[in-house]
Amino acid sequence: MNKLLSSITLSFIVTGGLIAGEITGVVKYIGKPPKAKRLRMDADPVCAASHQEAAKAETFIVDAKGNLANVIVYLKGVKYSGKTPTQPVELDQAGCVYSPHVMGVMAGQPVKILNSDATMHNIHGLPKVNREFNFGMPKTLKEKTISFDKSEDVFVVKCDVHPWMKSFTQVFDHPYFAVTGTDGKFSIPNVPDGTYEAIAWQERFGSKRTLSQQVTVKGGSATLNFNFERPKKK
Amino acid sequence: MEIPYGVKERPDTGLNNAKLGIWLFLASEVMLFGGLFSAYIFLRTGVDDWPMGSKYLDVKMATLNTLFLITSSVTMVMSWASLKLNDFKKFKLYAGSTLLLACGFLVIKYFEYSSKFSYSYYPSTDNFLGIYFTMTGLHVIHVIGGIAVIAFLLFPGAKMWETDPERFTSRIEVTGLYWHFVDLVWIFLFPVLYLL
Amino acid sequence: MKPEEVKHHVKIYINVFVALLFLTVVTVGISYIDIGVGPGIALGLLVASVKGSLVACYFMHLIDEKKTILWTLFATVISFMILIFVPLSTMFSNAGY
Amino acid sequence: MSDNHTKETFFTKYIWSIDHKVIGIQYGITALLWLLVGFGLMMVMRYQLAYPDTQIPFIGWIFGEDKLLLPEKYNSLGAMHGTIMIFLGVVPLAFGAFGNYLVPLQIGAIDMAFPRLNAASYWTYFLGSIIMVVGFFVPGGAANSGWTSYPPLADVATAGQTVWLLGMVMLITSSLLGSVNIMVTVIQLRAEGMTWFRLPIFVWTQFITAFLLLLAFPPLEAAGILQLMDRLAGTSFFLPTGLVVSGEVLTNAGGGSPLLWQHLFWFLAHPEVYVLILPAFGIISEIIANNTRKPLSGYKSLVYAMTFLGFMSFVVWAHHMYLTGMGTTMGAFFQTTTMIISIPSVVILTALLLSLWGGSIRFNTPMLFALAFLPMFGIGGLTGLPLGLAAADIHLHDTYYVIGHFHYVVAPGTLFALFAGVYFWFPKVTGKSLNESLGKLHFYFSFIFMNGVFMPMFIQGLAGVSRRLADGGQAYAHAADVIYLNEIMSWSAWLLGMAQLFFIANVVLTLFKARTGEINPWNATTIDWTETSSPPLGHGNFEKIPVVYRGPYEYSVPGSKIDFTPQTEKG
Repeated sequence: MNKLLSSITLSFIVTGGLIAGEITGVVKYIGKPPKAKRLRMDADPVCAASHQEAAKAETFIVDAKGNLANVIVYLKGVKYSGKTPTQPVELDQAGCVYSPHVMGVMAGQPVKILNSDATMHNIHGLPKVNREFNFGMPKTLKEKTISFDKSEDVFVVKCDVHPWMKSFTQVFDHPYFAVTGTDGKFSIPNVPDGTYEAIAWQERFGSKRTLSQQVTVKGGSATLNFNFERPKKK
Repeated sequence: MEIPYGVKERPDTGLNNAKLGIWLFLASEVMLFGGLFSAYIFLRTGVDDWPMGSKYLDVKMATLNTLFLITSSVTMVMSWASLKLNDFKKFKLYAGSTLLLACGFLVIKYFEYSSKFSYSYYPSTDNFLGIYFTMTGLHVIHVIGGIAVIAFLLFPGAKMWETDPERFTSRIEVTGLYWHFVDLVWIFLFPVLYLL
Repeated sequence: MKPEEVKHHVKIYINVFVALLFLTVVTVGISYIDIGVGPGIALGLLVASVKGSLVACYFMHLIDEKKTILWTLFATVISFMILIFVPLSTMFSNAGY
Repeated sequence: MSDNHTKETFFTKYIWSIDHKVIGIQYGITALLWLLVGFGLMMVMRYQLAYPDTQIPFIGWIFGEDKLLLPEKYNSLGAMHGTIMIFLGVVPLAFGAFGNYLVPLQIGAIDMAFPRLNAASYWTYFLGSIIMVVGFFVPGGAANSGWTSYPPLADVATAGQTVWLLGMVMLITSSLLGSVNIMVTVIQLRAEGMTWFRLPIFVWTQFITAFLLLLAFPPLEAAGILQLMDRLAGTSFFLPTGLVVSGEVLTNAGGGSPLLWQHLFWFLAHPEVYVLILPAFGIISEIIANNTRKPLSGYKSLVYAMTFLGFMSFVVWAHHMYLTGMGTTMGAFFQTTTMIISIPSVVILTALLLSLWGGSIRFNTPMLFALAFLPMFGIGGLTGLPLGLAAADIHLHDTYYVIGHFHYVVAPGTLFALFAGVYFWFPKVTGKSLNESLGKLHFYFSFIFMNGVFMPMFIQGLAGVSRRLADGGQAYAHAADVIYLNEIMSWSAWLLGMAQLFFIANVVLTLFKARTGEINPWNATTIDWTETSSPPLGHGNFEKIPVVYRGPYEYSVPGSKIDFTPQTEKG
């Protein structure tokens, strides 16, 4: 591991980030997908009224072809000394669900939390390393910006008013991460050449059952696919 | 102008201010420890598996400490009696031994606490240890307070014996009342925490 | 207080001291005899109360104290009892909590 | 004391003074300032309630860029409003200020029994109050679990709660020192002839109050220590096994009980109600006797009723806890005791009311406040009856009805009594009388707006609007019919604030006036009025220690030339 790290650092120093490539790929789920549960929003009429069709839980979004959404794919143990983007990441509370449902952010990067609903939300983040945050956003408070100091594995961000509202955030100290879309695709741009350990995290599988793979970036691009499988029953 | 009945007793109540004051203070102390005892009983009856004190605690050390405190209580009251008999030397002897015994109590308590910590027994381990550390901790604070007062009266404060012996005797009596109370609390803490 | 009285008191102190030592041994002794938790607690508290009364009555001179103090302590004991037993009884009066 | 021989500097005379009069004044000024702060917090909260989630005008910048009073800050303000009003405002004013200043004067003592302890009590209180508000500056803001600090919420709350507990420990210590002092003073330092049944009612109330504080406060100190242990040492005294916080099971050992806190807390906090109200009874009694120019009706009944009230207050506390699943047996017990304790309250109120009968009443400002106290406290007391019965309490628990009830007892009740006391004894303390016209303006506006604030609360509460809602019930359909009252209450509150300007102006203007030199402007009988007005600061209240020959309220004695006979008059 140490060797790997040093080689990465070395390659990074040698290349100086000049030769950078893109990692692309698809995350799939093999097996019969579970049915998404309906969210009961009757507790707050404002929430219920904001959905024409009943809103469904976003814990496991997979299409007919097995493309799995909301998977965080990232490189592990990468040293990065470049700039932190000042462009904020947005976390919206709209229709009493969080969008995005899963997100990555760099330490120090601003996170803009929006309230697009005409009701009150109380956003409550439960990080262990960073400082916990917990504040109310009445309907008149449309946005608030926060940031995280340190990198940290996935933690829950939830709403204390609406118990079904839940989202996940991971904080990185480098920019090499992506979240899959509904087509299961992701892309991590600007990765310097080298060999890395890549991790894929999905909500249902949790932090104990992440997938991991070696990926080598050479000459500007690399492909990386992950397949989550339904765990065998014991 | 002197505030009346500081040392001399008021005829109709038969008390001086200091003695009445310390008794009222002790009444509030009874309620303070009463609150903790109430908490102890409430917590203990609220769960099915309350551990026996001897599971965690060292009865031998605590017995020794009980002896220390009882003896210190006797020497305290003897020191007051010596003043009443006008025997200042004996007073010094008795009050000094009270001080030593009190310090001995603290030393043993220190060993007790550190042996708990060495077994990773902390207040957070369970509610028995929690209430044990809270109650004995508060008691230890009272012991330290007593030591401070006795030490003051034994050394810098003892000069008053020359100038105002009656007031000095009254001070010793009041300190004694406080000290006996500290002893009394321990008399209950010992079986409640260690034996039952 | 006259010197003779004080000397008489000193004798009492010594006696009380001996009694306290004896009762301490008794308390520890009881805890080694297996008589069940309930009786054990009752007996242990009884002995502790006797010891406590000895200290209060003789070392703290409550036995011949003025009535102002006795009344104050009486009120204190009553509120102490309320503080100990009433919360407890609320717990026993509801099954299942 | 030997201090008289050493030279007095400004500091020893006014700041580190051990004279009960200076300490009383220190208590008074500090407590009045805290009342103003607590009231300020409430005025901000009322803005949020009347106009939810809109920017706070004028002072919005305090609450950050968005100028909104967010729910978590609303919670902080709510908890701190209660804490400041009760523990930093009313009790120190009623017990610390009035008690310290008047008790030695009324019993004919040269000072409190323990002057140094007295100073220590004030400074502990001062330090505790500072610690309390330091909470506003720690991460997460001041304590936000309500003034009752119920666990498990308070156990897992932000750092402000720890600061609250530390402040509380200081305040309790201060109260204990004060109460020991008052009790010893009353028992030991009564002047010759001042027998127990010649004591003014005010001294009696202070004595009983001291007794309540002495025995009821320590259990809360114990509870505070336990909660501090929970928060700092990781114990689980108040945390049950398997408690889920923020979706995760706590890793604490568990086995604790949140109910334990409620028992220990209300063991103090119910007697605390009588700590708030008894000194008010005392002040009112003095003023009514003085301004009706006739003896109080039923002096002994008053004394016995107050003593009984004091004792009973120790066995009613669980009527705050009917909804904790206490069981019907204990519920019945506490309902009974609660009904019993209303009897002495009624005796007291009736005695005071009867005292008006046949009197030649002088309607001056203190008397107006005193007269208003009677019906206001009556409303507060009577609305308490439904809360004392478990069946009715199930509906009313934690609604605005409760808020209305206890505010009627404390705000138009105790606070009016305290204002009455300030107007009544101001000439004693300063040698200058407050302006009557400004005083009456202060009274009438306060009276109207007090009721404007608290009367609608009963209506909202009966409609089921819960307390502690940061939006004033906007989110609930059942509140829709009564939510318009929020605006009325808020405007009343702000106008009530404006009305206090009459008082502040009155005090400031009067302080600049010259002394009148009148010794006994109200023609009162008690011995606090026998010596010079505004007695010189420093030990020694009387040129000659007075000797008492008669009871405290000998007004209009048949055959006497003047309509009052001071206690010191031989006869």
